[in-house]
Amino acid sequence: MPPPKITTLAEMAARVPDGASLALGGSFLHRGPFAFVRELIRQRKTDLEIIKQSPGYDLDILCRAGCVAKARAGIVAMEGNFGLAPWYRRAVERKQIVLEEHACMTLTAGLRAAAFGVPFQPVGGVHGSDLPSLNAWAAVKDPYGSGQEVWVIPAIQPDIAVIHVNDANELGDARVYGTYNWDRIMSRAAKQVFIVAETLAPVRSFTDRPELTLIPSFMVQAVAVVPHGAWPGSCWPLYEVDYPAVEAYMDMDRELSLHMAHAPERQERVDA
Amino acid sequence: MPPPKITTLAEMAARVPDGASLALGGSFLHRGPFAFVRELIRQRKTDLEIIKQSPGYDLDILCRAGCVAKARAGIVAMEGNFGLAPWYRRAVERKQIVLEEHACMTLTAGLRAAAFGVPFQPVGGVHGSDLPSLNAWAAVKDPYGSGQEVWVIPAIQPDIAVIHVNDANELGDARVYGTYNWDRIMSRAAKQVFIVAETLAPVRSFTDRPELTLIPSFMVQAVAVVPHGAWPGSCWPLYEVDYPAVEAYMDMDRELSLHMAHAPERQERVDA
Amino acid sequence: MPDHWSGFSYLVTNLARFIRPDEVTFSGVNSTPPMLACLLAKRAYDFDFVYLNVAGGVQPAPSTIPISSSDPVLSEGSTAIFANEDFYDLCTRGGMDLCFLGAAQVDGRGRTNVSVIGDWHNPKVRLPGGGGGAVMLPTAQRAVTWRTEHSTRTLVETLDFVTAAGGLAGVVTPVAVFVKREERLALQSWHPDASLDEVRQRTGFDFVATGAATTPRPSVDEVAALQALDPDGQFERDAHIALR
Amino acid sequence: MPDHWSGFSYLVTNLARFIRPDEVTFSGVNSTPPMLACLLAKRAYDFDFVYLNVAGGVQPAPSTIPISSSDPVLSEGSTAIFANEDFYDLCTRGGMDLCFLGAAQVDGRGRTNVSVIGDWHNPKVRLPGGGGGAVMLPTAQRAVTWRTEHSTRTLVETLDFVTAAGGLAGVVTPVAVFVKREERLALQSWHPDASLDEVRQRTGFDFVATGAATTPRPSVDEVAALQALDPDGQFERDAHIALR
Repeated sequence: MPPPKITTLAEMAARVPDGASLALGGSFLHRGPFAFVRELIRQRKTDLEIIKQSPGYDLDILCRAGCVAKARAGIVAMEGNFGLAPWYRRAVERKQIVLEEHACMTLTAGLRAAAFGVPFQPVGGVHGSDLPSLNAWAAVKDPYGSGQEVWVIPAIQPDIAVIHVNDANELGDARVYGTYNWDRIMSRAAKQVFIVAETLAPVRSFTDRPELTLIPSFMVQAVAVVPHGAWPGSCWPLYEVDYPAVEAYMDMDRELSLHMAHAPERQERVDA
Repeated sequence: MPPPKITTLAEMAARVPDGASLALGGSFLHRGPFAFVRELIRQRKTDLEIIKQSPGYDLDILCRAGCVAKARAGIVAMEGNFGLAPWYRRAVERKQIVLEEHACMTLTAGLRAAAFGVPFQPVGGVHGSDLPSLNAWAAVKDPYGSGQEVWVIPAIQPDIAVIHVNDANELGDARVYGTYNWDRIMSRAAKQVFIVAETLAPVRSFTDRPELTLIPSFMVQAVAVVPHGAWPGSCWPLYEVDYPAVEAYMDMDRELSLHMAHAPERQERVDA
Repeated sequence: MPDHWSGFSYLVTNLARFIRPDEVTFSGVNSTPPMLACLLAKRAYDFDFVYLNVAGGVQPAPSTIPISSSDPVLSEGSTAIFANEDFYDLCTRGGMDLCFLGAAQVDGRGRTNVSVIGDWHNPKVRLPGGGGGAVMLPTAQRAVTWRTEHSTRTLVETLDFVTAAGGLAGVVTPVAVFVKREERLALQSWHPDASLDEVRQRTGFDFVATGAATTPRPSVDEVAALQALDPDGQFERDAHIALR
Repeated sequence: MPDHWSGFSYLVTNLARFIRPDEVTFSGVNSTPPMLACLLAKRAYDFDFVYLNVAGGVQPAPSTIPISSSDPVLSEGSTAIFANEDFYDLCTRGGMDLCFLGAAQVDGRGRTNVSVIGDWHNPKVRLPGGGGGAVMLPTAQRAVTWRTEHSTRTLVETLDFVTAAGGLAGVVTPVAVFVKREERLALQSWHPDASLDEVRQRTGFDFVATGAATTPRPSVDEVAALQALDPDGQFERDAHIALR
């Protein structure tokens, strides 16, 4: 029998080596694996590569804590009315991290190449943009004579995709309500998949409606159950963005530890 | 307000011009748009191009009735214990139809190219096969220096994808229970999508669980409600393959009209 | 409101006016004005259109209007979840009629910069980055952007970086509406409280203004719809939009 | 049953013996023997493995054993639906450990023909066609096929058409088991009622037989599992498999 997959947030984060590349699920302030990200900070991880089409709080706080060496991202912002991600911005402007700037769909094309087992993936559009020369992307002429030239993106294979979901079960299956954002392709592209779940749901609820399962158990290496773990972001339909908490986080003069101390997974730990 | 999408099987089939390319959903004897296919025969369509990774009964009966000019397929068989598709086999051997032989995944790559809006799609494997030279497929060297060469498949855009589903609603949304086979990518690749549904379900049942919707309404041009329309195949979990009916169909000396007369959509028509 | 047309109302209303019957229209992340424009059009106009959004919504009926334009509440009431890969693929294969995309700088050819102020490798300001633009702007049938500030800093002769090319179909600011004409942005209309001269002075690129006139004031339905979406004016206050 | 080991039981049992603990194992369309082999392994062996099938099943517990190996009942009891694009992508990215694939002809290099007997353009027999092989055979970690007839028609020196290359890891017939060794098929074992000579005579390609011996008879658990899957012998009768 395979080893049980249910573990703690701490143990899960401990499995991330310094220098690992992590694809993070969700989008901006919604359904991000934020408790996991904070645990990486507590464990003082370094040199991480963060891969996400639309990071915000997660990439920002990791930059703030000095955990990041490289970001591969499409659009980085706090969103809502919060604008730019301040610590990420500072880290790029001060050249403390390397940025590989993508369009969301070029990053996805790279993930698709990895998921499909091919070295590169064509992507629509991009023509006229400065991004290809910035990233040394290649254009390939249609060998079938249409005359079209299409940009192709090299495969992007994260070491680990970390996905925050609504429900997981003890086998490792995971499902999401509302949009799954980019999580499907992340889970298929990465070498390993870690799941942070709001709820441990009965296996029976998955066999009753297997069509809802986004990530099947055999692709998942670890599951941690962390209620409210997407705080200060939302997890539909359970809770909304905690805007006051994000606003407090945005105060660059306020100690990070004050923010960290309010995290729900911290509270839980104390309870346990 | 857009025109209502609910129509009859006859009207839906009437919208298919001779010479159209049709992607047919399902696989072998399972959840195929078989009532629709029989209606094409009743309406004496000609010169159709059939696109399906694993056709069987559908392609066979269309060949039998002389409706097909070209097939683009991965694997063609009746399956179960019925072996080869006899009328398809005869049509190819007598050169009555043109076959573009694919692996299931090369056909899918062509559909992906169309769905992704790119002229070609790389596909894993294929190396050493005679299929590329047969189809004049091109190999592209990885421009990123891995040394890998990958086969690329030109875009395949069907005129219409015809998908048999469990539930549709009056807006055109459609969902499937169990595997959706290749229907997702077919629905994204085709210019139009026609839905044949077992059941007209309340819109409310879709808004209650939108994650289950395979094909959203705005992509769908027409819906026909045809209970038991996948006969003699199965539609999970409603009914299984009607093996005696398939066995009777396989008797090449038996008139096709006898088979057609047993079709449930025929019965329904008489009732209506 | 017609007597004093706020920049916020001007922006949202004129974005909504790009929406056409039966078309597939998309609003994305970091895009509160187009989100409101889509919701306004649903309420104010007597035609239907397919409203897709970045939260996976397909013709949603959200119970509340979120601060974040990617909030999952925007898929509430939807009959399907059309996730990110789905709407991007729809766009690249030519099925997106109208796409609202953000921009920091816009040039006279309707190209956008959302990447950087200054040199990309030595940034003065690191901006959000590529996002949807580079792929969606050249592949959507029409792409429209907005700027909450109309100035020579935002509407520029030369972009610091070309994040996305392909030619915007429209640009809306608090005082003007530009549309694409012969591969350039041309002025379509200006705010009744502004003037052609003012728009020229505040715009960094040259533009044609043939046939341009003052923008038609918001209809009763448009005013009522925006009022319903922002009953206590919170969105308007948060947007911090001044005409000048 | 151990006293008279039928070709059907030999085939299913020896296909099952290719399955290894914890591996991801897949059975496809038109593949009744491997379907039964996977279900047999689940019952007979004291290890777990990930059973995926073409009906979207992930570790399913089907309530009945279907005639069609792509019947949706094979996803019953599954916790997920892993549809066709999903399992193909899994294979091409290297995540499929063991894949069962059909074949009409097999050559000594472990390549397969499922396309045609005769010339492709002037077929004597049009066969089902490409299917999974051309993509899965070269990309699965191991691919295994079977033939219900062991003859120089099916195990050939020269394929009429190379549908899939890449080298099978194993081939099972009613009388023999071949495995891959140095890019060729080598005989691993033969049916206790057959002989090395007989296998050589009935095989169209040359093969190495170093270390080959008679196949170990089915264990009590293997016999019981197959009996449970086919209690009235219907699958065995439908398969029409003769040793000679």
